Amino acid sequence: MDQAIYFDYAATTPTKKEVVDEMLPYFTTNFGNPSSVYSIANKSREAVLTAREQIAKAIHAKDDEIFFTSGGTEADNWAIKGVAENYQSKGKHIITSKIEHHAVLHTCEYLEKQGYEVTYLEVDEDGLISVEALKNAIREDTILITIMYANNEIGTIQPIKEIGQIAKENGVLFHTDAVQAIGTEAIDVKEYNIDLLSMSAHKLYGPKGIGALYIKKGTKMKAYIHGGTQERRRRAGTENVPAIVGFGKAIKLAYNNREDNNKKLITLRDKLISEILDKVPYSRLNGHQTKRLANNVNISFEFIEGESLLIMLDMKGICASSGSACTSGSLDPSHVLMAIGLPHEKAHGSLRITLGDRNTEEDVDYLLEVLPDIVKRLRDMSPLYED
Amino acid sequence: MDQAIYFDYAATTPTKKEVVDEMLPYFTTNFGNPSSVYSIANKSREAVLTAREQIAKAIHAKDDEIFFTSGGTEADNWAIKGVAENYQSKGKHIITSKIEHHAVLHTCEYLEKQGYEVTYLEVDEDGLISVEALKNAIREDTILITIMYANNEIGTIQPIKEIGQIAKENGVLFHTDAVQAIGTEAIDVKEYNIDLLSMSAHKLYGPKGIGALYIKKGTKMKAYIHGGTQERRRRAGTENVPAIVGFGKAIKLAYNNREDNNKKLITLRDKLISEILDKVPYSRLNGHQTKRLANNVNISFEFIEGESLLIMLDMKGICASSGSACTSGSLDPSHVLMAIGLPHEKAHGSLRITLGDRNTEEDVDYLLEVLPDIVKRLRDMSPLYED
Amino acid sequence: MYTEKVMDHFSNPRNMGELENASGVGTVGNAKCGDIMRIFLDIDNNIVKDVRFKTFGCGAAVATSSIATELVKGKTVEDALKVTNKAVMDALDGLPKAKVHCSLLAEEAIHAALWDYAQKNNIEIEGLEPPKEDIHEHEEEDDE
Amino acid sequence: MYTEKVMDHFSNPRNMGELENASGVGTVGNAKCGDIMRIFLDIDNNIVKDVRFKTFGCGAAVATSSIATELVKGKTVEDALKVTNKAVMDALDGLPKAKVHCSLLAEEAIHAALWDYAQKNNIEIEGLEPPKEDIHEHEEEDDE
Ligand SMILES: Cc1ncc(COP(=O)(O)O)c(C=O)c1O
Ligand SMILES: Cc1ncc(COP(=O)(O)O)c(C=O)c1O
Ligand code: FES
Ligand code: FES
Repeated sequence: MDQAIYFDYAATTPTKKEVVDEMLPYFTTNFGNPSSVYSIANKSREAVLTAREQIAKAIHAKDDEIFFTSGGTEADNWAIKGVAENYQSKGKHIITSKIEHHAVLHTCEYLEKQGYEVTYLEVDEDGLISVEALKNAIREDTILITIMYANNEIGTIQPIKEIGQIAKENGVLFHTDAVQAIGTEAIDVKEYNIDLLSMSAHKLYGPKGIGALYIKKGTKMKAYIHGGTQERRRRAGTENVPAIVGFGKAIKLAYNNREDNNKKLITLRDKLISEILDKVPYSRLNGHQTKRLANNVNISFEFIEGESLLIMLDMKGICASSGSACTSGSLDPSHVLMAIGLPHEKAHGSLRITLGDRNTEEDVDYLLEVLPDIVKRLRDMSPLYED
Repeated sequence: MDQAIYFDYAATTPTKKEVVDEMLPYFTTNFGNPSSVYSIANKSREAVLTAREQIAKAIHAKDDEIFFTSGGTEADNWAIKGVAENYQSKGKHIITSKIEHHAVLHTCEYLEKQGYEVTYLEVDEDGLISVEALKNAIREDTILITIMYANNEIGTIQPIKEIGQIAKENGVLFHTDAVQAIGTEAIDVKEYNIDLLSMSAHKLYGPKGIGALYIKKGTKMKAYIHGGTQERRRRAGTENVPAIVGFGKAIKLAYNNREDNNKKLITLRDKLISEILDKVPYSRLNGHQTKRLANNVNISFEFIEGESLLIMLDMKGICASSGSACTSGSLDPSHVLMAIGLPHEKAHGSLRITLGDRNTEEDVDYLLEVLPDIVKRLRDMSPLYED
Repeated sequence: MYTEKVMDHFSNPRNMGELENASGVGTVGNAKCGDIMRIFLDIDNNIVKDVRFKTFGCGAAVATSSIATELVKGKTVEDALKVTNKAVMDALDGLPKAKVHCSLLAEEAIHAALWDYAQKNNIEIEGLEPPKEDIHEHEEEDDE
Repeated sequence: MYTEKVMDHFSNPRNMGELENASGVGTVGNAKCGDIMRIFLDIDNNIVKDVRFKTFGCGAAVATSSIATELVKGKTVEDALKVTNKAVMDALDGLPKAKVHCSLLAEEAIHAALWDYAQKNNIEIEGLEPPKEDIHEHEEEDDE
């Protein structure tokens, strides 16, 4: 990616070189189908076992609680539709939040059309759900609570342990979309009473197109994608061995160096936040100040529009993202920013900077240098801004 | 894969070196999320466009009729469940055959539990469906015919053009699982009146974990996996860019050299078939003699069991596959071999050899040299064999 | 994503700003994405002598505003009225499909400014309709 | 997939073949996978003097037959009866989970041969039950 400074690690990460190296033999040499009988397929089989172990270990699960999927989206779809289908005799009520990823929200909306009822919990101005409101939302026929671990736009981390506790006390299953949390957060599915947890490799320097669903032993979950007997009959389709290997390696690397990595990220993050708020008037931080992913900065600039901001940053060689409607191509700006109470125009003018392993202090300084001028230029152009 | 001779290309293929080389930059350099605004993501976006074109061209479809999936299994699931869901107001009857891949069969069985009715057409001893029987099976409420292009076990190629014609005349949608046919067969979705077609890259020297569903323009097909707006809102999830690139490259290579490749494969195939039948008593060819995939050999040996045969071949450095129940871990031997009328024990003793680009005439000669002895040894061990 | 022309007008917008005593000012908004465009016209002797814009919106919105000001400048009121979103897009060598509506914003902002001019001067401009509340194209249906 | 021991017994099966005038012959089949195992016993003075097997089945089935013949050879009838599928598996250093039922085939084939011997000689062997029609373990449920 040449000279550009990449500040969009929440969108996707480059696959680490060590990870690619680990994957390569499984394309051309150890390419066998793990279901095959002959001994050369042992290598594929063992590689899948190793990756499963690495992933299980990272979240304190057992190996046979990890099921590979094609990514975070499929994991979310499977978790939610799977519980809906397998527990419908108990009830048809699901609780989620207004700030979930679309993989969760659109799945819930789909289920509403199938006759399920969904409660979308509000969040406060920091993006936190209320544990009290959650308790009150639970009914006789509630079968699932699905609340994301950490938000992909504003980085807010939910009180997962409390939610798990409430779910357990009420005999309701708890699914969490941990796609953004995995790799930087310490996750313990047993301690937190998590029944289902979605992951995606490409957010933690692993390859795209591979993810996993943790399914706690004892959970009734049939296959969502039907066919062969792979993944102990729960996820059909020839195993994506190279990607699985890459996922395992990536998650291992992430957790081996988690604390050091986080320390660096948090330093850069906090510098960015305080200096941007300082240098740019009419700006505000979105998301919780401290209950926040180590790599997430999300700031709204009044009077300007996100896509224009992104293009100007791009012209300066900076890659970032926004919650603007123009960027998303959808009718409304980010549902997350709206849910934390931002009015339409402010949601429009948001900038998300997500940090990663290639970022340096110089990158941050450079951004801090160019950003205020760009905001000023766009404000000069804006009919909303009168100074 | 060291010295072993790989004869199981229908299970999976090695990814071609040229294909891996084409994929590599998209892991580490052009790793951007195609949905991003900044210009460095253009490369990912364009790469996906190019691959889509390459795949569309191979089957004579339009670019915007190609939707990427995580493989053949997902494509089959989506095609069948998608039609079921989107056309249920028209009817709930589906026609398929008894020899489909489990990705189709188990999806149909799932739908039966949801209140759909499925007709499973018989096949004759060569594995061909009867076009007459198909016509007779169509009812007022039939919404879908799903018949595979070519069978993965016995290689029989169905009369796709006639089926497409019948589907069209009766206003019924036609889906075909072309996972095994793609790469060696000349496919024209327009000429054959195909509405939906499933593909998988790892069967044609592309990577695992990527496939596609061709959806004819005008077909009502909503998303099966819900979430983001990728694939024109029909398949959510961050695009697996490297794999998509590999798929495009692989299909292009396959169709550029199709006729030469096939000529070579057919020569080896026919030599294997005639010499095995010649050298080994009590053996028979499964599948049609001529309406057969260029690379498929499937032979039953009476009195012996497939897994034992595979292990003995493996000890001689030969990788092949079988329709034995012991191999599949399921209750019954191959449903395909049973459907063409093989009794239980004969189905058990089947050997599938599927040829590919690394195979030479020497490989074939070596197999022909070791196979008869192995069969003899196992027969000597068998309580069913009395000579 | 955008053509060079779009990028040029986005990075060096022409006629950006305001006109103090404009003959007509038009502001339009687009419910689809919450964007706003304002055009200032200075009309003398039925000729658009000067023009300025302010825009809150995407790259395409900025570029269409900019090129639209160039297209109307020097034209008679009647000719300015004929600057369609199609003309704006052509002048920019095209826009991505998802951004067609932004060019409509430009067409409508010009119309709104002309309408304001007509109202202020109590004249009627043939073919000019009162500005719409909300500018958006007919959505293309997801093909089914 | 298989242990070295399994592979050894599979590639060099011990006591493969038939016994012409066997004291007892037992044939069992397994509906689960359609496999067949036949054991021939030569019993003299309550001691298993000789033993042979023939098997139509997977690698595990061949290996369990082979090791089972080794395990019963030289034993008294009573001790031969105590050769369980567990003993067979242990002697092979284990079997994959999906192949446990193959070892049951071996246990039951020995029992069936002993039963045949008992019937022919009109004796009763304590603890020996008539052979089952179809040998299979209690299926482990897909965990839900
Ligand atoms: C005919 C057929 N359909 C579907 C599939 C499933 O494809 P995939 O393994 O890519 O999911 C296969 C191969 O496994 C196949 O041979
Ligand atoms: C919170 C969250 N959930 C789910 C997803 C979907 O993951 P994937 O793109 O791997 O399907 C993403 C990222 O796109 C995400 O950020
Ligand atoms: S102004 Fe919002 S998309 Fe163009
Ligand atoms: S004998 Fe069939 S699986 Fe062992």
